[in-house]
Amino acid sequence: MLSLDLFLRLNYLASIMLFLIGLHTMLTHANLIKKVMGMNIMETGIFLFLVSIGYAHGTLSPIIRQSGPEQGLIYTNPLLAAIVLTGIVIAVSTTAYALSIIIKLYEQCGTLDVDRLEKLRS
Amino acid sequence: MNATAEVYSLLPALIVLLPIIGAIAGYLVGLRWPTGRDLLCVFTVGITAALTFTFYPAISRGTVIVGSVQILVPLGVTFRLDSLGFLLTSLTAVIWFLATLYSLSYMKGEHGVNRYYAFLMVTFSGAVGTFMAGDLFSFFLFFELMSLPAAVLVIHEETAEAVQAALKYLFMTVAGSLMFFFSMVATFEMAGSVALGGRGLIAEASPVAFLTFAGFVIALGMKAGMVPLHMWLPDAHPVAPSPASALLSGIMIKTGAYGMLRVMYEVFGLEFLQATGWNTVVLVLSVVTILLGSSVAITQYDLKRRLAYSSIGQMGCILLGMGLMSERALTGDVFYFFADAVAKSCLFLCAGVILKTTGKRDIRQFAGLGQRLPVTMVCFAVAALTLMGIPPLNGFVSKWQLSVGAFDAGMPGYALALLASSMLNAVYYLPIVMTAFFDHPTPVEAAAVAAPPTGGGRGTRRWLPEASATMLVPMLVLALGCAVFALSPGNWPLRLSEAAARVLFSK
Amino acid sequence: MDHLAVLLTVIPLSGAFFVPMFGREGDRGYRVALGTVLLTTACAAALLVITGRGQAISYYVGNWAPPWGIEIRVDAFSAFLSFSFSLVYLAVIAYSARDVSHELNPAALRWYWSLMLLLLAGLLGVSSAADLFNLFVFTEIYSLAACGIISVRDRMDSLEAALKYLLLSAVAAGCILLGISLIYMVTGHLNYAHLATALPAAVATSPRTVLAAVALLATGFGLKSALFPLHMWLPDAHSSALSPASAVLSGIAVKAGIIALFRLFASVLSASPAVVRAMPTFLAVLAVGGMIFGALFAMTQTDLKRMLAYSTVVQVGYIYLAFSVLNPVALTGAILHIVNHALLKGMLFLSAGLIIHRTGKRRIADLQGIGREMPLTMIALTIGAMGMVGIPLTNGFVSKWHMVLGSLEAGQPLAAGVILLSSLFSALYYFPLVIAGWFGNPAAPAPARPEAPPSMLWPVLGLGAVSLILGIVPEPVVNVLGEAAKHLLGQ
Amino acid sequence: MRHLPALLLVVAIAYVLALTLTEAPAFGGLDVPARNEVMRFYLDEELDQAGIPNTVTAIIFDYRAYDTMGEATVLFTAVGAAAAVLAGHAGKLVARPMAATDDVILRIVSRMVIPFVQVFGIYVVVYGHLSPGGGFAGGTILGGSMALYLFVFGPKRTARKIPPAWGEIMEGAAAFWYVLVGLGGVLLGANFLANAAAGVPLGVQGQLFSGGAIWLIGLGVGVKVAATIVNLLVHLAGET
Repeated sequence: MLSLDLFLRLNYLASIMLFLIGLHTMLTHANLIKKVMGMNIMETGIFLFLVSIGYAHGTLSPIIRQSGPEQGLIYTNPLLAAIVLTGIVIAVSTTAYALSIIIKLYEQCGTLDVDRLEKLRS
Repeated sequence: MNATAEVYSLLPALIVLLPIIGAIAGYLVGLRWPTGRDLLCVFTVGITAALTFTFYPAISRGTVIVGSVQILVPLGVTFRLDSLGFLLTSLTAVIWFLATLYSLSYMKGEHGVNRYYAFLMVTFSGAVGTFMAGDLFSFFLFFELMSLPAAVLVIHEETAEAVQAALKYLFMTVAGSLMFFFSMVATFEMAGSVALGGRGLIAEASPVAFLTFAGFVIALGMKAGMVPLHMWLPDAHPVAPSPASALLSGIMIKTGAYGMLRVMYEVFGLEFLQATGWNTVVLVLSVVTILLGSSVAITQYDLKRRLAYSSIGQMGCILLGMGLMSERALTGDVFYFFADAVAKSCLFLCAGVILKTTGKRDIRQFAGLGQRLPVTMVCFAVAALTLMGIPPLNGFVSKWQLSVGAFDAGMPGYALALLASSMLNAVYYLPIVMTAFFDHPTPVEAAAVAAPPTGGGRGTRRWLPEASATMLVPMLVLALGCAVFALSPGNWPLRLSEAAARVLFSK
Repeated sequence: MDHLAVLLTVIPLSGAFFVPMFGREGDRGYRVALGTVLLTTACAAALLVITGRGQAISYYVGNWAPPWGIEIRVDAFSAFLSFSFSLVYLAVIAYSARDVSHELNPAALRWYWSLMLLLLAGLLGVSSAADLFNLFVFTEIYSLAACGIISVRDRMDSLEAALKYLLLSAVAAGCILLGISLIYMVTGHLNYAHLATALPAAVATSPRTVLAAVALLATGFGLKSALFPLHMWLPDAHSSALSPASAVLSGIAVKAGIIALFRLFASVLSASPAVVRAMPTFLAVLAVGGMIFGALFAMTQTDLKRMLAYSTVVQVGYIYLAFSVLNPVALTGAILHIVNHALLKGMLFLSAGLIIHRTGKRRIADLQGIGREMPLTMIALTIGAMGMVGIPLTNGFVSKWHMVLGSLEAGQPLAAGVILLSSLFSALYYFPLVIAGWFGNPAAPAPARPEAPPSMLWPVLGLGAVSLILGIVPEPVVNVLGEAAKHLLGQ
Repeated sequence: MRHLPALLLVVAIAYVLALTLTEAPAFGGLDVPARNEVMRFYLDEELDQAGIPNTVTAIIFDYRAYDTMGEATVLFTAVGAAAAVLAGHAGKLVARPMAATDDVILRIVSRMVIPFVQVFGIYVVVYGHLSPGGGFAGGTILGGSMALYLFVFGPKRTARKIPPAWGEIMEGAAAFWYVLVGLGGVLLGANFLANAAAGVPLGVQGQLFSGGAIWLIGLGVGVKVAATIVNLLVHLAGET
């Protein structure tokens, strides 16, 4: 039963896997660049989840071809597309800022390794 | 069942406010003109003391003074002055006035005098406010206003020892105030009111009610130096300057006992405590306090430490008196507040003179002091005899009433504890007096007696240079206070104590 | 007048945009920032006057009614918080003018002003959001800006702390966004009011999803507000930032997560009984952990600012604990404590900044006798310490009174006991500092230094004065907050 | 040591989310709760209300324009924070400082390509309401063209073409443009960021100048995003 349910929700499963992989990468890898990559993977997982919620079988992208609903055309959920767009921009901003700190840290300390940074600090 | 008349007056608020204004003004004046500050302080405290006595006619008629100021958190400040409160307020004011007078010469040339006076006055405001508080909340406010600035008096010498003592004092005070806070809020939650002056706010015995009671006992017992919460006291009292020690030991620890009295009789109520038997907690702890405080005092050779432990022992007697739950015991108890405050402050002031003139703290070196400092040592002796309960001094009156009260209450065993207290007091006070008067003086002392320190006066008036008049007068007044009231026919403190006990029992 | 609701966030945003345009040279950035914060304070004050009478402003951005557009909701709760936050901000900005300019190079200084304003805009946006996704956007604005004002300081430990904070706050953002998408998946709504009506049905069909979403949201906002054990970023971040930045971060920024959770719980999640049962217990346990362990850590610190930072962990615990008893009186105390802590911790960090600015001393052990050199600073530090312990006549006492009374009223004496125990702990780490500062003997007699310049002192003392006034005459504020708390709990 | 707690945490979250999934609405269904009246309203009414065919753009720049303002602010914040971090950074320790390339083919081809890329970017910006695209996508393309210039001709020359101060001013100005458009709604007697409700003419559907304020906002966002990308890259490359 469980497996069948999960199979029907494969998209969700994949997105959650991505989320967890990203989270695990962020938490376990000592390399700062890898942490940032993990962060991006995590966020990608969430975006996949969001667009999966919005998708329905047999729908079109939400650019209205004809006026009115009676044409029988159905579209994906536009709200989620908008949310994902906003989310992506926020993710990009965070990444850019994180990378700039990393560059600066590398210049000052010559390492990208969290453990070595901890040691340098104390 | 007489209906007590109530008079609304904001004079109590003025009495509380005046010292604070005086403190600030004194601090500012003292930056430029120390003599002006001294005058201002004495004047302010004197005026305040005089103001408290204006209540006497009304109080002696059995009137209760009430007043309230709705400016403070979250219930407003209320005042309620009945005979018990009046007795302690006027006592506080007078002793404070004497101690301030005494400080004038004692603190001359010390560091931080400006700060000392400012905090002395703020503490004064807190102390009189505590005795005039009309509800638990105001009590708490003034209690804190007294306790926290008192830390500055404790730390005054700024030695490592003083800092340690002050920190200990502060932590215990804060812990105590948190317990009090909890109990106060719990009372408010259970009774919907924290007003004092009734027959009891809490009607039902419940675990929370017991927690509340325990919180009050811990918080107030801590202030009163009740064993096992006394450990801050022997450190804090001796390190302060002597006039401050006199106030700490003479007045401030009484606020704890006073709060306990109010809590037992007006928050929980007589019937409630008799029904639940929770007063046994207080009784048992007070007996332990008497025995332990007095016994440890014997082992101390630092004069001020011995006096501090003695305070613990005396507080045990006071706590015992209120736990007995009989009217006669309560009369004695209230009078005990008076007797102990007068005697103990006198003792500390004497200790201050000894310390100032001879630099001696160790009582084993007191031989010959009787000749060198005759007035001081006579005052010391009178006060010590009072605390031992020798008739016809104050201490005897109070101990007598307490013992009879113990029989009234059907608990004669506790009279034995009082007896033990008197005997132990004798054990640790008499040797001091004996050494001072009858031991052969050491060569140093003899020389000092023969040639009094310079600047004192002319060689003929041998005893006068032992201290200046502003130090001698307060001591003499207090020593007289120990004796006069018990002897005179119009013993108004005793009348007031009786009235207070009657009010607490008969309403 | 309803436009004020949106102007509350738009004014600081515009100020932030102005800085790179007009504030490029000299102290123009400072002037832009100060002017903006003054305007924001005025706006918040006006909102407080309007909402203080008990009516909330519901503002539809772009005239689109809620299920389709974004609603901004300013009630007494958010107006009061906005006003007090702007007030603290005013002091911090005024203080920054002298303290920051010599620490940063011109380019970083310019962006410092801009980031400070962005942080304020984000916080005000969070406190007035009534739409889940809008809440998320403003959360991100304030998080990024908060990291930004840590990292403007060109030092390795600041950079590392900022990066740690940034990555963890990205994890938090991930949790929040996932929680939002789960909620959207089962309800199809983002607006608070509509979510509240749709949620019971969603709980009936998919209870686990809702609970998981709530857990994710609580984790995310808990991480942002340093709820124990998610506080590990805070001590580094708050102690390594510039002092005025620490004041803002510790005093205000950590509260945004709490405010967001309060509002979410009050207007959305309380519609679901299962959540109402589970979430407060969960928060209470973590809060108690924070209060005890935070205090223990604070006691062992040797660095003044780290000690203050751990104290923030404790105070956040207070607020969550008082919130979790779900009683109007305790909630009043919690809201009041948000403000009190903002005032006090702001003042404490600024005083620490003054000491560091004048003497360069950061270690608690080096502060012996500092009160002799800098009496006014030490007075501020003392007021702050007393407020943290909750001595009567300070504002800390008022909030403690309400929190304890509320806990007892709700039949939770244990919560009251923990609050008091934690107050005692506060005394254990604040009082030695005060005593040493006034009465300690300095190791080396420092040359007599004058007190910091008045332009830096008055903001600190101003905050102290406001704290004391709030402690002595709390009635008006408590009345407003009491109504707000009842409203939040739907009573 | 950090592996085990992290793994435990991840497993815990995985468990919770897996439980959630078993009761989540099936993927791709037409009767899921999310496809409710809110979504239908957007799809049915948007063409009349906002007057543009691209529903996503309508939501971003009209229905939820306030979120998008926040989004632009996040970008602004990131640029500000990065600029502050990298202020005075000279690229000294980065292995090889970025410099102009000597490759002739690269230089000539970029010279030829960049104008076309920019024209395409502008197209995507201004036609964002009619076709897939919009301010964010178009702005990124515009920024990309300048990134190409930076990579090929080096930071020095880029700084001569676009002085860093300009980038920052543009950043602030474009973001403030958004606020101005929003305040326009207030001035016209409606709410902040109001479009048709404030009486902004929507124009003819399907035309370039249609959708009222949407078009104005889109333009501002395009400039904003382009400026952001240039600023970020210039700062990351190191100041000259």
